[in-house]
Amino acid sequence: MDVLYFAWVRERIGQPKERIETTATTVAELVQELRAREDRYAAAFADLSALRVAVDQDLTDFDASITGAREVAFFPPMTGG
Amino acid sequence: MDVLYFAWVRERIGQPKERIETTATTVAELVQELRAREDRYAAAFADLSALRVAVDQDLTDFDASITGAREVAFFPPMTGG
Amino acid sequence: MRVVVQQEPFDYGAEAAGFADGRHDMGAVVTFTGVVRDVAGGLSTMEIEHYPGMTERALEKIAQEAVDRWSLGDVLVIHRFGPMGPGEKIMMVATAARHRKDAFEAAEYLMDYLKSRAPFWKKEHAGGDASWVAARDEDEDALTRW
Amino acid sequence: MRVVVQQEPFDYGAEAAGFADGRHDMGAVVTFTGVVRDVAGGLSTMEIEHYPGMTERALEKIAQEAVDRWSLGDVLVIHRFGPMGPGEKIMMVATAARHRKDAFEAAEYLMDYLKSRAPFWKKEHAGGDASWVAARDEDEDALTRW
Repeated sequence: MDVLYFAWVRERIGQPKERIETTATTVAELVQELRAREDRYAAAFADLSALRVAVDQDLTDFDASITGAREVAFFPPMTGG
Repeated sequence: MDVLYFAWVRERIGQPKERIETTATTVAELVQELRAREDRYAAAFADLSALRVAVDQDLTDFDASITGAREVAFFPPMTGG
Repeated sequence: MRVVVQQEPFDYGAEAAGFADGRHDMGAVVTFTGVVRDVAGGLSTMEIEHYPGMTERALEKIAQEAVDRWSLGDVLVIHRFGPMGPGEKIMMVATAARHRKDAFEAAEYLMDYLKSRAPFWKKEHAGGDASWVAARDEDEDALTRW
Repeated sequence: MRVVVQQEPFDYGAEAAGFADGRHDMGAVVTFTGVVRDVAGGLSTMEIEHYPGMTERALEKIAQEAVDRWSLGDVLVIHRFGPMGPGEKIMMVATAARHRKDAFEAAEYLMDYLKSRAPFWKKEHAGGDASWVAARDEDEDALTRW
């Protein structure tokens, strides 16, 4: 699946997008997997309350299922308008 | 003093403006005086709840003083915007 | 703050574009425009009567109250009188503020007071008939929220 | 209903003037415009990042919710991304309705949801520094009123 990062999450992780093979079934499990990878992931995902997540371009929460999802995106709270 | 009429009050009385010499000291007294004049005035001032009044171009109520006023205007509730 | 009362049409696009243009300290601009409405499809002309002198006074007072009450960078009120056709723009207000809450609230306040406190009266001409538009109770009620 | 996401500037005056123009059944038009704000006077560029694909989906969903909830004749949402300078217009929404209450409420609803639910992120460049604009608690709180 594609994992996308935006704004300071993208900057902290150092890339906008990557392809990840995972057996995680929820966003929270995917986050655990990413955190264990490298310090930059651990830093980006240190405080989940400062993060938002979208699965297949729909805003959702960290309990959401990612089974069959094509893309998961992580980003800070939005500041448009 | 000048007495002005707008919208259907103007139409019912048949003129937009007239000069009136009066000893009335309040709007209500002036209305009593006008009502006694002719039927068209009685008709226009039949229901005061359907009328608004301005003294010297400030919206006020029928108890207001008109002593020293230059102009008094009668009209229906406003419908701008 | 600018208050304009005129018979001629105004250029809504140009007024909107020019309002608070170049201001770098205002993050939010709200405009409201009132349009001659012809729901039934029979309206030929809407005629607006006003009270010259008092109209300007009343609009300036309302605009000043909005400026005193909210943190605004600028306020514009334009209102026409005379005859106009369906779809024509009758009036507009515009507000500029640092944040959207002030801009929205001030624009709604201006409209609520303008509706019930500025001396304009609408008469609709449809076919051979002409009738004065009645004030709506909910317009008077709208004032209670401020 | 029209939703536009683009990098280029948009012509606010022309969009405002063209919106619902010629509609004879809509008495009220409200527009909101967001402007790049530089209160301290040191901002060189505001950069807006977005999530292509999701942005359009999110804005269309918000606009559709407004259409379902209020009696609207038309809705317009334009939002830019990329770099822009102080005083430039970032985005606009416009709503047309028979009466002003629907037009105002729908425009505020669009703005409240757009602020917290559409995937845009602002980064301010001032001098040599760059910082992400933090979301404001009151923007999230604003959603509770709907």
